[in-house]
Amino acid sequence: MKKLINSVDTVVTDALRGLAAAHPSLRVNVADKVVFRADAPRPGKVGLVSGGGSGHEPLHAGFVGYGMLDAACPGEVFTSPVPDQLIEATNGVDGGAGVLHIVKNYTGDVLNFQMAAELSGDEGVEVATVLVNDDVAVQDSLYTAGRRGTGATLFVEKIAGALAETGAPLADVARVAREVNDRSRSFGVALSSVTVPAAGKPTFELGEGEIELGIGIHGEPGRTRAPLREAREIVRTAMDAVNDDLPLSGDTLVLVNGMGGTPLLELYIVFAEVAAYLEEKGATLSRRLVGNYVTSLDMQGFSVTTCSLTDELTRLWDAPVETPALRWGR
Amino acid sequence: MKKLINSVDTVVTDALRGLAAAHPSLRVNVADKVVFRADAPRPGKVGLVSGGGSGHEPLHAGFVGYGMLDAACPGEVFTSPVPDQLIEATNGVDGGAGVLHIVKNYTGDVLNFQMAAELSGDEGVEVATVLVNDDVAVQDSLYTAGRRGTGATLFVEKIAGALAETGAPLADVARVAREVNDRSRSFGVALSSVTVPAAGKPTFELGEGEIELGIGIHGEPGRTRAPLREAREIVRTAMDAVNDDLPLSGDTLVLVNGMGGTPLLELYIVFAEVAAYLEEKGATLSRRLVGNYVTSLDMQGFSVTTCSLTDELTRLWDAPVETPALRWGR
Amino acid sequence: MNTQFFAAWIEEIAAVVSAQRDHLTQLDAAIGDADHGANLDRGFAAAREALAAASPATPGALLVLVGSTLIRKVGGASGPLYGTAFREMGKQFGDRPEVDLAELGTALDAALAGVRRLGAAAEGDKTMVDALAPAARALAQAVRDGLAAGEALGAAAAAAEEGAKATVPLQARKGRASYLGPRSVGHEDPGAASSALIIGALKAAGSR
Amino acid sequence: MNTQFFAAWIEEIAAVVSAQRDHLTQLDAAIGDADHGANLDRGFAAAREALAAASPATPGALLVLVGSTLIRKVGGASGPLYGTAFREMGKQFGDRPEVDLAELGTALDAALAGVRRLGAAAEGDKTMVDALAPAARALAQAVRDGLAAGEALGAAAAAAEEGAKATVPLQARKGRASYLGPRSVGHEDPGAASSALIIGALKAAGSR
Ligand SMILES: Nc1ncnc2c1ncn2[C@@H]1O[C@H](COP(=O)(O)OP(=O)(O)O)[C@@H](O)[C@H]1O
Ligand SMILES: Nc1ncnc2c1ncn2[C@@H]1O[C@H](COP(=O)(O)OP(=O)(O)O)[C@@H](O)[C@H]1O
Ligand SMILES: [Mg+2]
Ligand SMILES: [Mg+2]
Ligand SMILES: [Mg+2]
Ligand SMILES: [Mg+2]
Repeated sequence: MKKLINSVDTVVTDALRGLAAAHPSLRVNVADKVVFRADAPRPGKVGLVSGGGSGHEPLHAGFVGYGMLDAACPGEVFTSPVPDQLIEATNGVDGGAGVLHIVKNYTGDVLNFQMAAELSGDEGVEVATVLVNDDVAVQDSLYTAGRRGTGATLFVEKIAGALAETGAPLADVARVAREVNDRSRSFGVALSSVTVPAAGKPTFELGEGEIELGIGIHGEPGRTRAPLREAREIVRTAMDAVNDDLPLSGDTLVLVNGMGGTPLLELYIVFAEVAAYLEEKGATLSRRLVGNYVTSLDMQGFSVTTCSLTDELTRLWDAPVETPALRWGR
Repeated sequence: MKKLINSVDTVVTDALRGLAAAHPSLRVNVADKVVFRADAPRPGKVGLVSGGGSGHEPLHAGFVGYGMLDAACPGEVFTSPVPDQLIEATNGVDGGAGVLHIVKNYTGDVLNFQMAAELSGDEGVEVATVLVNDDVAVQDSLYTAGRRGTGATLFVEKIAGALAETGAPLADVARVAREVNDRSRSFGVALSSVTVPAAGKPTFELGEGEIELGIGIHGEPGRTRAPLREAREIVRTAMDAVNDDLPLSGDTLVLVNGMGGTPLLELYIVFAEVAAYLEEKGATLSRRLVGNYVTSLDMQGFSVTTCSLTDELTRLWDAPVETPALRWGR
Repeated sequence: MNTQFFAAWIEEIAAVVSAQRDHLTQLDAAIGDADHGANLDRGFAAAREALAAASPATPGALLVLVGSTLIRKVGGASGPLYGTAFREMGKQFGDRPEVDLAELGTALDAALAGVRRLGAAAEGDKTMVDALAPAARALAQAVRDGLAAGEALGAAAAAAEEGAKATVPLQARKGRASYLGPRSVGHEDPGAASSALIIGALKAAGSR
Repeated sequence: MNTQFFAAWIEEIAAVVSAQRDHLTQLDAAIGDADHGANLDRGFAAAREALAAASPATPGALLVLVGSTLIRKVGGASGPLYGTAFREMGKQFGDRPEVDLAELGTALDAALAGVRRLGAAAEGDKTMVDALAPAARALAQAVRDGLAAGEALGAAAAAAEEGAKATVPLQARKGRASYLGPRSVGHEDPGAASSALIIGALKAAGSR
């Protein structure tokens, strides 16, 4: 395993020291692993808290700031944060208008957020929760833990964050967050596995000519293995999965997301094919994002996430945002 | 070789189609491989043109826009652009105030830009050239092609672009560009080689416990091979090389740049050590950037670039910029 | 079984989890995200430290502290689940200074109930429940049969071990492994494997 | 040597560069950036196409067109350098319909001068100059010695080949390989190797 780290045990805290040094707009509690907006809590504003295992950077800490999250809780690598972190974040961003928990649908995340919400609730903070579960590679049935939360998390955080910034009440912010999730779908593809620092070797092995289809963001193997093909064909497989689940039409927001080890050059190649697919389906590529946003350590591959926009969602997407990883309008 | 591409021959043009679809603020001539600001040429404004081999994304096309470049010319992967591209770009951005060529110091880039400058000059466009040569790993002597241009290119493009946006004359823009370069130093480290699509296999082989010190951005092997160590030690080696060449002091702008295959998590770990090194030397970490900006395809590793700031340079760095890869203030 | 017994149990768990850390992580790598060994190692090391610092006076207080520490330190799915399990056991013991085998059996039932309430997993879903449930049944049976402590704990350990192995042919319906669908078949569930280690450690603690 | 001869030369170069593409790229991978084979293959394929489209009437026009095409299509260091070399040769020929061996020698000198003016490389710097310069000298000597065309071109080819091989022990002082410092020693320069192929193709064109 070759990584730029000091030790396997200090990966997350060392990175948080770097995050703090890099972004004066953040207040980072390195020891407790909570990242706040420097100006949190904002009186009267609904607080947005998200969190999850580390290894998905810039998610979530890179989305803390004006118009997006008020706090993020990074867990150990690929391990959801513990309730203590979430409680400190929740209580620390409550400006009296309540707090929205944005939770990716993984058993660990769900359970830890649930415990924190109960305990913060006991302390008088009003907490609402939105579950993000956009990954169509997983069947949402009684026989699975339900669909995973992946790329749509960014959409939910951005759009709910923009609404919260206007002073909207918790119920509204939670409603729009759920609406974004409901209108979003994702599918991921890996060209290589991931190496978790504490594990020291790749989580799975892929042959030179193989890819994994329907992967998540934790280096879990996907649903099926397939031969490596042209980008165009791989994109078609991914987009068909998305489109079969929620047919593409109208104004669409698209994220082509790198898994961490794939160069931007290749992401643009993928994006060209995604744009062509949308055109073929008669949908409008109305807003877009290409880059490494919801990553899986050093995994090579990409995911594509679509969101069917309404006028309200478009307006909120376009609203100013100022975070380390997403910034426009100020 | 595993890459998200359609074919080895169409890598650059396929990516340019994606770039065009992703960024309506750009006007992309896919066939000729020239990327313009949609509103180029701007009458009375000095035009900024840069270019170089592809494979370093977002450099340069990702830096085309308000407050930075007016056009970029991506060559084939790791191959400098040809004069035709550069002439089309130069003539296309000339708003009557002349054009600045920002050229990374590689024989190929220098020769092709030189030919273009001569031909555009024949056509009546005033062209000035700034050579970027910040890489301290290469001795700048009669016995080398001189120092390579790496991370400082971003600083030069941002700061000269900001000055050009104010309507400053070509001589001033060229002067500030040279000043930025003179005040900047870089050093790069690789944990893995790079695979050029047309070559189909890694350019060099590194053992499991080895790193390359003093690498450039084209997958060239570095000056020396060394054992893998803690991030802290690797950063010290890199920073010592920088500091020996131009002692760190005063307000400093720092870029910790990923080579394309290194996760942001690790870049933040590196950044923490760089910040600690600056503090140790008594220099002030006054502005900073952490991320994948001047990459080398899928190479794992990082480079660090420092620039000793003046008040003027700080002001120009802070000025609004609106490009696909760098954006603030609007 | 007194406070010392349960302290020894936690010592045994910490030791075996640390020794089996890579094995648990590798099981998790096959059908999960390669962190189960690191998670539990971190958690039980923290539990040992917490016990050393607080020296709880009763089995109940000790187990509640262990459970809370796991919840605070582990994260992931297993943190809240195991944390709740230990807390429920502890709460079941109340402030009794010593407990007998039957009380241990009841406490194990409570632990299992806590895990099932939180995780909503049924037996056969390929989770830690597949090791914990047979262990609880075996212990209850041993109590009914009037077995001695050593034998009873041995029966529970064997049942947990067997339950864990029996997850191999199952398709996961809960947790991260469920994402794999049919590809989860053929691998032992990491949480069931760690549950077998934890129950096995009871027996080891008893024979100290 | 007439227009047809030089057209055959370009055909030969395109064929050999295409066949040796991977070899040239591997040489460049060792001390450069692994694109030399792709660069020249792209360039000479384009040159063939340009010739087919334009059918230039004289050797001079043909070589100027080849040089311009290389400059327009290759990029990198080798594009302008080889492009200039061919353009200088062509300009040296003017509009003569046919040239003799002495004139070819003078043109090769002009090509070399163009490369040296642009790249500022001396012999021994481990560049294409290390193959081109001995080739030019060998051809001049052959002319002075009154050798027949076949022998003369053979001598030039042998000198280029030898010059290329002689770059192996050198430390690079120009181009990308110079970044490697002493680590550039022990590898053949890719540009010198391609120059040897190009000069070698002259001989092959002559014996068509
Ligand atoms: N809903 C559930 N009910 C019971 N046990 C579960 C459930 N979900 C997961 N588990 C157990 O947790 C184990 C995984 O733990 P761990 O790897 O530490 O957490 P994570 O899955 O969050 O990475 C699984 O092997 C399984 O035994
Ligand atoms: N200054 C120079 N003068 C002469 N030849 C040079 C010079 N610099 C580089 N070369 C030649 O160019 C070759 C590399 O060409 P190529 O790989 O196509 O370009 P690049 O180095 O830009 O990738 C080198 O092997 C060397 O022979
Ligand atoms: Mg986990
Ligand atoms: Mg090159
Ligand atoms: Mg796990
Ligand atoms: Mg090259």
